[in-house]
This record gives sequence, C-alpha cells and structure tokens, in this order.
Amino acid sequence: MPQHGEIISNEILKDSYRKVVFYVPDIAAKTQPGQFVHVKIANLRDRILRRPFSICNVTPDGMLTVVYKVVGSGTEILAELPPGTVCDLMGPLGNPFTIGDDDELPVIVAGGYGSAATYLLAQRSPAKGILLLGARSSDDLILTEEFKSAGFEVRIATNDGSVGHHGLVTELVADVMRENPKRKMRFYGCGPFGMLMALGKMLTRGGMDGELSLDHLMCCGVGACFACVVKVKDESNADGWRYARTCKEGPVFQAHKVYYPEEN
Amino acid sequence: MPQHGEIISNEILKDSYRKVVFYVPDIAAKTQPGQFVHVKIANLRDRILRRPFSICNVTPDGMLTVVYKVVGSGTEILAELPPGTVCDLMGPLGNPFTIGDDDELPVIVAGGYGSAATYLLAQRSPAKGILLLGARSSDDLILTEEFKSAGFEVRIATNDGSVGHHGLVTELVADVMRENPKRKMRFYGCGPFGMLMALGKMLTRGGMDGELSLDHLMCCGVGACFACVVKVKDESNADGWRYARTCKEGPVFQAHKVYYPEEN
Amino acid sequence: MTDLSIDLGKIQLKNPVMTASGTFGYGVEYADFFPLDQLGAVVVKGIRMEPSHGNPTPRVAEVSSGMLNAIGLQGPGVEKFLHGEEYMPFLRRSGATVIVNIWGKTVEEYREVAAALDADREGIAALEINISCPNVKEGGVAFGTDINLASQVISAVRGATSLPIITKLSPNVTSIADFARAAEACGSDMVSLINTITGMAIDVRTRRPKIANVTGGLSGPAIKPVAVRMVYQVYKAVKIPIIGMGGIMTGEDAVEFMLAGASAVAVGTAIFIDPMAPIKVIAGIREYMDEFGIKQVSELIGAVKV
Amino acid sequence: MTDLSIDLGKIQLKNPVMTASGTFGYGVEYADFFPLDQLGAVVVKGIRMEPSHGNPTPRVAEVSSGMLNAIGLQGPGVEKFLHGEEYMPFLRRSGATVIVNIWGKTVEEYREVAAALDADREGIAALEINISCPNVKEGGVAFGTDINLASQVISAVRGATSLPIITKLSPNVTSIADFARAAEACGSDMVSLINTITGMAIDVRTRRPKIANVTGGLSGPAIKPVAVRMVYQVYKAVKIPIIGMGGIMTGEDAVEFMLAGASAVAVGTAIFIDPMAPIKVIAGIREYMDEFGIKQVSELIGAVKV
Ligand SMILES: Cc1cc2nc3c(=O)[nH]c(=O)nc-3n(C[C@H](O)[C@H](O)[C@H](O)COP(=O)(O)OP(=O)(O)OC[C@H]3O[C@@H](n4cnc5c(N)ncnc54)[C@H](O)[C@@H]3O)c2cc1C
Ligand SMILES: Cc1cc2nc3c(=O)[nH]c(=O)nc-3n(C[C@H](O)[C@H](O)[C@H](O)COP(=O)(O)OP(=O)(O)OC[C@H]3O[C@@H](n4cnc5c(N)ncnc54)[C@H](O)[C@@H]3O)c2cc1C
Ligand SMILES: Cc1cc2nc3c(=O)[nH]c(=O)nc-3n(C[C@H](O)[C@H](O)[C@H](O)COP(=O)(O)O)c2cc1C
Ligand SMILES: Cc1cc2nc3c(=O)[nH]c(=O)nc-3n(C[C@H](O)[C@H](O)[C@H](O)COP(=O)(O)O)c2cc1C
Ligand code: FES
Ligand code: FES
Repeated sequence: MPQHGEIISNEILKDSYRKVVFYVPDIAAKTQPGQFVHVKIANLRDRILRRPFSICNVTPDGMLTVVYKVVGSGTEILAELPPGTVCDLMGPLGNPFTIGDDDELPVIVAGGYGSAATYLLAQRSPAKGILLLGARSSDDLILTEEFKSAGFEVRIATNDGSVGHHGLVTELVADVMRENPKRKMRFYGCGPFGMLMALGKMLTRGGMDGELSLDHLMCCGVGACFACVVKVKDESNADGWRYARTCKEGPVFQAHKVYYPEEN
Repeated sequence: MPQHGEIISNEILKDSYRKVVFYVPDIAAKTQPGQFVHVKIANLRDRILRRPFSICNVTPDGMLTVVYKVVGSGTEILAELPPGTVCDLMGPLGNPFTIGDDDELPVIVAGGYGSAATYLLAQRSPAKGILLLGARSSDDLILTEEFKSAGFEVRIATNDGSVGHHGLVTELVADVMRENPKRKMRFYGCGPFGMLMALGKMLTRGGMDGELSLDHLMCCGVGACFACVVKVKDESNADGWRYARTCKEGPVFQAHKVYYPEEN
Repeated sequence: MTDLSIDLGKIQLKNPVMTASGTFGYGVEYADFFPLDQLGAVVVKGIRMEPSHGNPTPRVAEVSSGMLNAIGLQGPGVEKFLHGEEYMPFLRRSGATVIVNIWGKTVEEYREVAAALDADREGIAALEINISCPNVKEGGVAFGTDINLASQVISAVRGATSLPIITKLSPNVTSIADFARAAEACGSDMVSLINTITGMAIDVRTRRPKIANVTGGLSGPAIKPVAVRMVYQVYKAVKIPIIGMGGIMTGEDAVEFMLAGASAVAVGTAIFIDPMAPIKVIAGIREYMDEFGIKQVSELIGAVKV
Repeated sequence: MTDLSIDLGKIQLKNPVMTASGTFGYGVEYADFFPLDQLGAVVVKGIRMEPSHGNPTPRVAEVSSGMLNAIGLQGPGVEKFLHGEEYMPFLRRSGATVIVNIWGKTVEEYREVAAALDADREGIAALEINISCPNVKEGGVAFGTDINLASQVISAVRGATSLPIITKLSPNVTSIADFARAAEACGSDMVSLINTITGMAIDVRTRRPKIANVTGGLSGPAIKPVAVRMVYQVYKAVKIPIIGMGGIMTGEDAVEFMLAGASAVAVGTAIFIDPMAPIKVIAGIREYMDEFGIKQVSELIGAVKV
C-alpha cells in the first residue's frame, strides 16, 4: 500500500543536492540498506509518474531521509515543497545489499548520489570499512562527514583533481586491494552506470565479486512494466543474457551476474 | 501584457464563495465596471487554460478584488493559494457597463456571482439605485451588505423562498417599474444565461433597453479564438443573427441587440 | 443495491474494471496491494510463442499528462507462462478472472499461441488479440493498421480456440470503426480500445530520441479524449461489447467511457502512479451510481445524450 | 551572431516561429501585446468564400494538458477579409508576413478562395490549405483523410494561384507520410502539421458531450509526442519544407520539432495561456542556439540522432 509521507524538513545539503526527511513509520521500519522509495511528488502538474529515490537513512521513530539532486521538473518541484506537505510513498522497494560479517572489510565504491544510497549500509555494517567516492569535482562530494562519523575511512577521486586522487574512483579500488592482500573484502558499488560497469568488470576479472546497485529509469517500481531493465547473464537463454528488472530483481545485483557491454 | 498579480488575501466570503485580492496596480488603475481579468492560476497542474473572473472592486493603491465560487478544478486550486502566491493576470478585458447620469435610477438585476460583477458599477454610479438579487436559496446571496453600504436598496428573490420574494428575480423588475412610473431608469443585468434572456426579453418587449453582461466559456479572452460567442441580431446577415464574441464585443451587450432564443 | 456486475456476452464480470495489458505485469507484482479477485478481470502482458527480450533501453519517457513506452513486449513465452510458478499457476490460485493478451510475429504464430492457451485453458476467461502494439517491428501494429492482415489474424485465432476472443484495436488508423466491423465479421466476441498512439520525444540536449526504439506508444490522460471519441465511433459501428481504455484515472473517467459505449473498461498507466487505481476506479463508479440512483451499471452503456 | 532567419524555398522568414491558424485570430487581437512583425509569420484563421456562423456552443472544453475545440471555422468570408479594416488592410499596415489559411465546402470553393486571394495578393506571403479541420461536416477533414479528395483540392488551389501554398495535414490518418507525398506531388510548396486530433469529452453529470458538436479537435501539450512523430515521418517522406506544430509551449519544444524535421514551427494553444508565447518561443530558440553554439537555425532541421 502506498503510504502518506509528511515532509518534516527539506533542505539544501550542498549545491544542487537536497535532503528531505519524510515521516513514514511503516516504510522506515522495514527498510534495509540499498532499498528505495517510489515517490509521488505533490503538485507534480502534468508530469504524472512517480520518482524513485534510494533511502539514505531511517530512524526508529519513523523518519526516512532521501538525498536528491535537482535535475529536472520533478526534483525541482520537490525542492520547493515546504515541511508539512504530504507526498505519497511506496516502499521499501527492491532487494537490499547483503550486510557482511564482522570479519569482512566493507568497501563501498560510490559516485553521484551513490553515497546517499549506501549510507545506511555503512551504518549497519558490523565492520567499519572504506568509502571510495568519485565525483566530477569537489562540488559533487556529499555525505563524507557522515561516513566518517559512521566509522568509515573516506578516499576521494575527482575528475578535475580538485580534491583527492585526480582520476577515476575505480583506480582507487586497486590500491585498496593492494593494501589489504589477506583481508576478506566485500565490495559494494553505487553510482553512474559507466562506473558500475567498470567496477563490475574489474572485480569479476580479478576473480572477485561484489554487489552493484544498478538503477535505471523507472516507471511502476514493482516489476510490472519492464521499463527499468538491464542485461544480466542467463545461460538458459540462447543469447547468453536476458533483461532483468532493476526495480524487482535489483537494484542490487551480484557483479558476476551482470552482463557487461563489451561482451555484446 | 499579462501582469504579475500577487495574492494579498484569499478568504471565504460565504459557503463556496471566496474573495481574493490581488496586488496588480496596472490593471486596477484601468478597470471600469463590468470588465474582467483572465487569470492563469498558479499550480494549475494539467489544466492549462486561464479562468475569467469579473472584477468586483479595485482600489487606488493597486488592489483588485475578485469574488469567485468554487465550482471545479481551477477554482478549487485558486482557493488553496496562500497570500504571497503570484498569479498571472490579463486585463482589464471586455467592454464595461455605461455609467448613468445622476438623474437616472440604476437598477441592477443579478444572480450568482452577478452581484460581484456589478459591485464596482454600484459604487461608481452617481445615483444610488436598487439591486434585485436572485438566488436559489439564502446561501447564494453575496455582497448584500456591501451594496447597502454603497447606498443601494437591496431586494431579494429566492427560488426556495428562504429569503425575500419566493420566485424569480425578474418578477421583482415589474414591481420596480410600477413603483417608478416617471423615473428615468437604467437597467443592468448580470447572472445566469436564462435569467439574462428573460430580463432582456422583458425589457425589450416593454420598449425599454438595458445592458446585459453575457459571459460564456472563454479561452483566449481577447477575441482571437471564437470560443465565447453568443447570438446577437445582425440584419446584414441573411439569418438575422451572428455569433458575437463575449470577451471582445461584450461581455456587456445592449439588451435590444441580443438575439433571444425563442426567435430562433 | 448498486449492481456492478456486467455481462460481456460470453463472459460475466463482477464489475467492469480490468487492468490494461502490459501495465499490471502478470498480476503477481500487485498481489500485495489488493486481492486480484476484486477486479473485473486481470489482463496480463502480451504473450507469444517464444520468450522475447523486448527493446533496448530507455524504454519509457514521461510527457505531458502521459508517457511514451516502447517495452517491445518482453515476455517469457507461452510455455513458461502456462507453467512457470509466478504466471498462470499463480493466477489460477488467486481466483482472478484472467484474460491473456497474445501476439505473434506471423499470422501462424498468433494461431499457435491461441491453440496452446486453448489446450491449457483452465482459469483463462478470454484471449485478447493484440494487433496494435506500435513497438514491435513484426506483428503488432503492422497487423493493426491493415484491415486484411487484421482479419487474417482474427480468423486464425478464431479457428484455433473456442475461448471468447477480444480484438485490441489500434488508434493509429483513419477509421477505427472499420477495424471494429472487420473484427466483428471475423468472429471476435468483443473489441478493446485503444492501444497506445504512436509518439516520439527528443531530448534537445543530446538530440537523441528519448526512447531507444525512436518512437513509442503514448498512454495516460493525454489520450483520453481520443479514446472516448473512438469508443463512441465503434459503439455506433458494431454490436459486440466494447472494452474501453486510454487515460482512465478515476471512476468518473470510467463512467465517461461507458457513456460513450464501453461495456467494461481497463485501467493502465494510472496503475504506475497509484497501484490502487483500479480499486479506486471501482469505488468511484459505485459512488457515481449511488449519487445518480443507478442500480445496474449496464444502464450507463452508450447513454451519452447527443 | 545567432541567425534565426529561415528559407522555406519560396518564402524567407526572419525567424521560424509562426502562429497556428485559428489561435491568433486575424492578428489584430494581439497587436497590443507585441508588434506582429516580430513573428516569422502570422497565420490567420481559416477563410472561405462566404461568411460562416461556425458551430453552436459550447465550442471548447479543457482536458488534461490540452483542449478540445469545435469552433467550426466561424469567419467573415473572403471579401470582408480582404477589405474589412480589421483584417487584411490592418495586417498589411502591421508589416507582418501573412499566411492565409483557406478552406471550402467543395473543391471548387477552395479554388475560388485561392483565386480571390491571388487577385488581391498584396501582403500575402502564402496560402495554407486547411484540409484537416475536424469540426466542419463538409470540407475540412473529409478532404484531409481521403487521399484522392486531398489531391483534388491541392491541385485545384495550385491551378488558381502562383502564391506559395502550404498543405495543412490531418493527423487523423493511418499514414500521414502518404498525404505529405500526395501534397508534394500535387505541387504544394510546403506542408504544415499537425492539425488537431479528433477527440471527445462527456460531462458525466449531465451525460452530454462537453462540446455541442459532439466531437472536437484536441490541441496543446497532450498531442506533442504525436505531432513530433508525424513530423519525423513526413521528413523522411518528402523534400518540401515542413512547418511543425502541436503543443509547442517553449523554445525547447520548437527545437524538438526542428530536430525531428520541421523547417519552421507554429505556436497555437500556448497563445491562449500566454499571449506572449510566440515571442518567448523565439527567445527560447535563440537561447538554445547560444548555449549550444549554433549559428544558423537551419542547422537544427532534421538533426535528431537516431
Ligand atoms: C532505484 C533508484 C534510486 C535512485 N536514487 C536516487 C537518489 O537517492 N538521489 C537522487 O538524486 N536520485 C536518485 N535516483 C534518480 C532519480 O530518480 C531521478 O533523478 C529523478 O527521477 C529525476 O526526476 P526529475 O523529474 O527531476 O527529472 P526528469 O525531468 O524526469 O529528468 C531529468 C533527468 O533525470 C533522468 N531521470 C529521470 N528519471 C530517472 C530515473 N527514474 N532514474 C534515473 N534517471 C532518471 C532523466 O533521464 C533526465 O536526464 C534514483 C533512481 C533510481 C531508479
Ligand atoms: C467574463 C466572465 C466573468 C466571470 N466572472 C466570474 C466571477 O466573478 N466569479 C465567479 O465565481 N465566476 C466567474 N465566471 C465563471 C468562472 O470563469 C468559472 O466558474 C471558472 O472558470 C470555473 O473554473 P474551474 O476550473 O473551477 O471549473 P471547471 O472545472 O473548468 O468547470 C466547472 C464548471 O464551471 C463551468 N465553467 C468553466 N469555465 C467557465 C467559464 N469560463 N465561464 C463560465 N463557466 C465556466 C464549467 O462549464 C463547469 O460547469 C466568469 C466567467 C466569465 C466568462
Ligand atoms: C508500459 C506499457 C506496456 C504495455 N504493454 C501492452 C501489451 O503488452 N499488450 C497490449 O495489448 N497493450 C499494452 N499496452 C497498452 C495498454 O494496455 C493500454 O491499451 C494503453 O496504455 C492505454 O491505456 P492507459 O492510458 O490507461 O495506459 C501497454 C501500455 C503501457 C503503458
Ligand atoms: C481554437 C482553435 C481554432 C483553430 N482553428 C483552426 C483553423 O481555422 N484552421 C486551421 O488550419 N487550424 C486551426 N486550428 C488548429 C491549429 O492551427 C493547430 O494546428 C493545432 O491547434 C495544434 O497546435 P497547438 O497544439 O499548438 O494548438 C485551431 C486550433 C484551435 C485550438
Ligand atoms: S519500473 Fe516497472 S518493471 Fe521496473
Ligand atoms: S474567448 Fe477567445 S474569442 Fe472570446
């Protein structure tokens, strides 16, 4: 059942990133890291579809936080909604990340709003690990302090070199592997599609695995419309792949189950 | 040029009638009684057209009052808009009522929001006259006190007899004529189409004239689309009538120029 | 007592509200939201003989009061549909009235799918022949916009099954009434309309079509006036019952379609916005009937006053 | 410098933005809002030989992201149009580039109107043949949905005038590209599309159609995806320039039509919402060109990457 979610606060986090807190206890109570809510934004005018957002955080008293970037009509309208406005939320939707054991080092590789989508994972991981955060420039780095407070080490890569490593975030992954030759590691990825493909290939070629949160333009959010698909390996299919629904079968997929573009 | 009109107040007048005050000095300064504004209501969602409303009152300091009844999607949304919201107004549009001389008795025959549409006329008439106000029941009577303050006598007719004369407002017109056999009178009508047709026929058959505000479902509001037409007499046309645009050629028409249904 | 049951000739429904094919998956996806047997019928996503990948992504784009889609009929194929746990077996257990939407790349494939479903017909109330999907190269709209091909498909399906058949018509034609007449003549028991209207949207920044397939089908409130008009035209042209759809969001929208001539309606895009939409539409029809003192919902059919 | 001028073969415009026929009256109604010569062209409301009453009221109804209209081509007739102060004489003085939209109840009447305008052609840049109005019984869409009748009308007009002619196509057909090809073959210098899509809306309380004419033409943002698709299809089918329209509200919408293949665009329903819309669309195209470093607006024509 869709739930009423009252906006408790809706503020600028950094540049075009906003943080909205909904009071929606039924969803908050059930949320696991990596899941998302599908939001019918109030006053959406002639744009009628819901918008999916990863759940950044939940509290026992029913608060659910989403960190979103203003990119188009829906997020622009969302950004204008004052506290007290009631939206309609479906969730928690999708399959969560697997939380590792306490002897595993969680390594989160994130870009864009990926740090928001993995913050709850960091919080709930019994072992504290590393966040590798990629961004175009320092403006796009969000939630780094929050990850540090959650006990994570934060390493940064920016395309323009304005902060941290000058280059791609995937380049930091090799460092982590090198530094921890004996440690059991659990990789998680969340960010732009290209980054996740690079990460997934890197992991699987290195004989490792990981969990990638692959989201795609969504429509129903529950597996009914087949809008949100990505290619996954499927040996039972003559082509070796099939389209899997990220909303229902994902958004979290095992890296070794994903079908990588070059293999086309 | 469409003008920004900031909502200064937007309150319940009586039942489903609301009173909204816009700050829109350019329009307020030009307004004559009987004219209207064409309003693009903020947040209109997927309903995109403007809504026309008679101008009820204007002040020298730029305030423009509209009294409206909540009847559908547009007026429902308008009713929710808080002070500070900016709408977009075109106006003043349409031809005004003719203000009479001070030796003429103005007789306003109104129904529905007709009293709102003629209030400025009452205010600006040099001679104080009579408002004949018709309504279904007492709930639909608005602005009677305001008309009294403007020096007008108010007589009421209701369909259910809950206040005043039990019957049609046009029945009160005959009384007024009888009571003032010698007095020069100027009739104005504003209200439901059926009432105006009855009034117009009554006047013209009695050899008198009057001004009727005939409005109709509008679209452009400036004479371009031909949506808002009513039949007026036209001897140059073989059929004896033509469709006239109420937004541009009206809304105020001389009663003797209107083509009455039975004459069809 | 307001009576919402409706008689579609060969099938009887407890109420006139179905789900539109392709917008309700195979039912299982929405089973947590409400019991499927509350619906007049569940119409499942299009099924053909073979499993299909469907089209590349992006497959949907939002437009004013609607959306474009070019899913391209991704599906499991008829065998898996009949026997895979989450498909027909699940639906049978749910107690829902099930209508199976079918398609093929050739006339022969339509016939085969119909025959396969006929052979395993338990729990299937009717077949809906989709000759109107604008998003697949072969089959789909090519059949739906050519009256001879359409007739061949319908006749082939008619020959393959004794199940009631519904022909789903394309709006992308000059005269939809002609196609309805052809469907009636070929033995279709009902017609359903409208499928989506072919549309296109371009991202002006990237200059690429917003849908990988270039064009897609327009659905949602934007198309409702076109759909109501077509239902009205078809109602005047044929005697078989009409299932109306296109932009239905509320009970009043459903009533509008029935007044225009529909005996039943389907809710599609609205489900994406609110999964409870079909249930709310049923409740809305009931409220309307109560308000206007209508006892049997069939009194509404074609009752527009022109 | 961004150059917005556009060459439509037989006519050159200072920018590609026109007003859509029937939504801008005869120009005079909007002359207080902006100088008419700022527009690429003013396309006036449909003119026939005789004055016409048009349809009974209600003539318009609002629907999701659009409107239905069945004005029924009320107009003064060609004589009054040519000589009545508020019509052509006013437009001549305004300095606007004027395109006259014409129609008739018979092929012969189309020919006569064209001949009458040709004889008094000062200030007339082109004629637009409306064979696509869905709201008149004779003429209008009957011509626009029958390729033989359409060809007869276009050939008749072609024979009657040496003015550039634009054929305005109906979207209510299976293949609009076929009609565009026919128009090209009959000597039409350009095509414009789309006219409104036939639709219907019913007031569920009164059970009456919301438009007295029962059906009306759908316009506004709701039809934009259909219009863009049709422009794209026609662009692939003919060589003559295309004037695109249907739901254009902003400069980016106009760019979308040009990318799909339009050489110029027309703004219609948007004018009712904002009389300044055509001017804002021109400004919006300029902004887009500046942002993407496009020097000549014609670079956009058909530049969608598929
Ligand atoms: C499972 C999932 C989780 C997400 N989590 C977050 C999050 O935590 N924070 C966040 O800022 N964003 C998140 N997104 C993306 C977010 O849904 C889109 O940014 C949002 O829908 C854009 O809406 P809009 O109306 O502002 O933009 P539109 O005007 O609709 O589009 C603007 C741009 O955003 C893209 N876009 C639109 N819808 C989606 C979508 N559903 N998915 C991806 N891109 C889209 C469009 O292609 C376009 O380029 C998530 C998406 C998915 C599928
Ligand atoms: C010149 C003019 C002056 C007006 N002045 C006033 C006024 O001072 N106060 C007031 O309350 N109303 C006035 N109206 C009517 C007002 O415009 C409508 O009530 C309003 O547009 C309804 O909008 P809506 O979206 O709420 O209703 P909708 O959902 O659009 O429609 C609800 C009902 O209102 C009717 N309606 C819709 N638009 C119009 C319209 N433009 N004209 C007449 N009926 C319409 C519809 O037919 C329908 O029955 C005036 C109308 C005109 C043409
Ligand atoms: C995402 C999507 C998928 C669809 N898939 C199918 C399909 O498989 N078979 C079919 O006959 N119609 C399909 N349709 C069309 C719908 O069943 C329906 O005819 C159309 O969407 C109009 O109704 P609506 O406006 O209520 O959505 C699909 C529509 C959408 C939006
Ligand atoms: C009220 C109205 C009147 C119209 N009258 C005419 C007309 O006289 N001749 C014509 O060719 N098209 C006419 N049209 C169609 C428009 O020119 C245009 O093709 C259509 O509205 C689509 O564009 P839009 O969505 O921008 O309005 C009319 C449209 C509307 C809304
Ligand atoms: S969004 Fe509908 S299947 Fe995923
Ligand atoms: S509303 Fe357009 S002419 Fe009157």
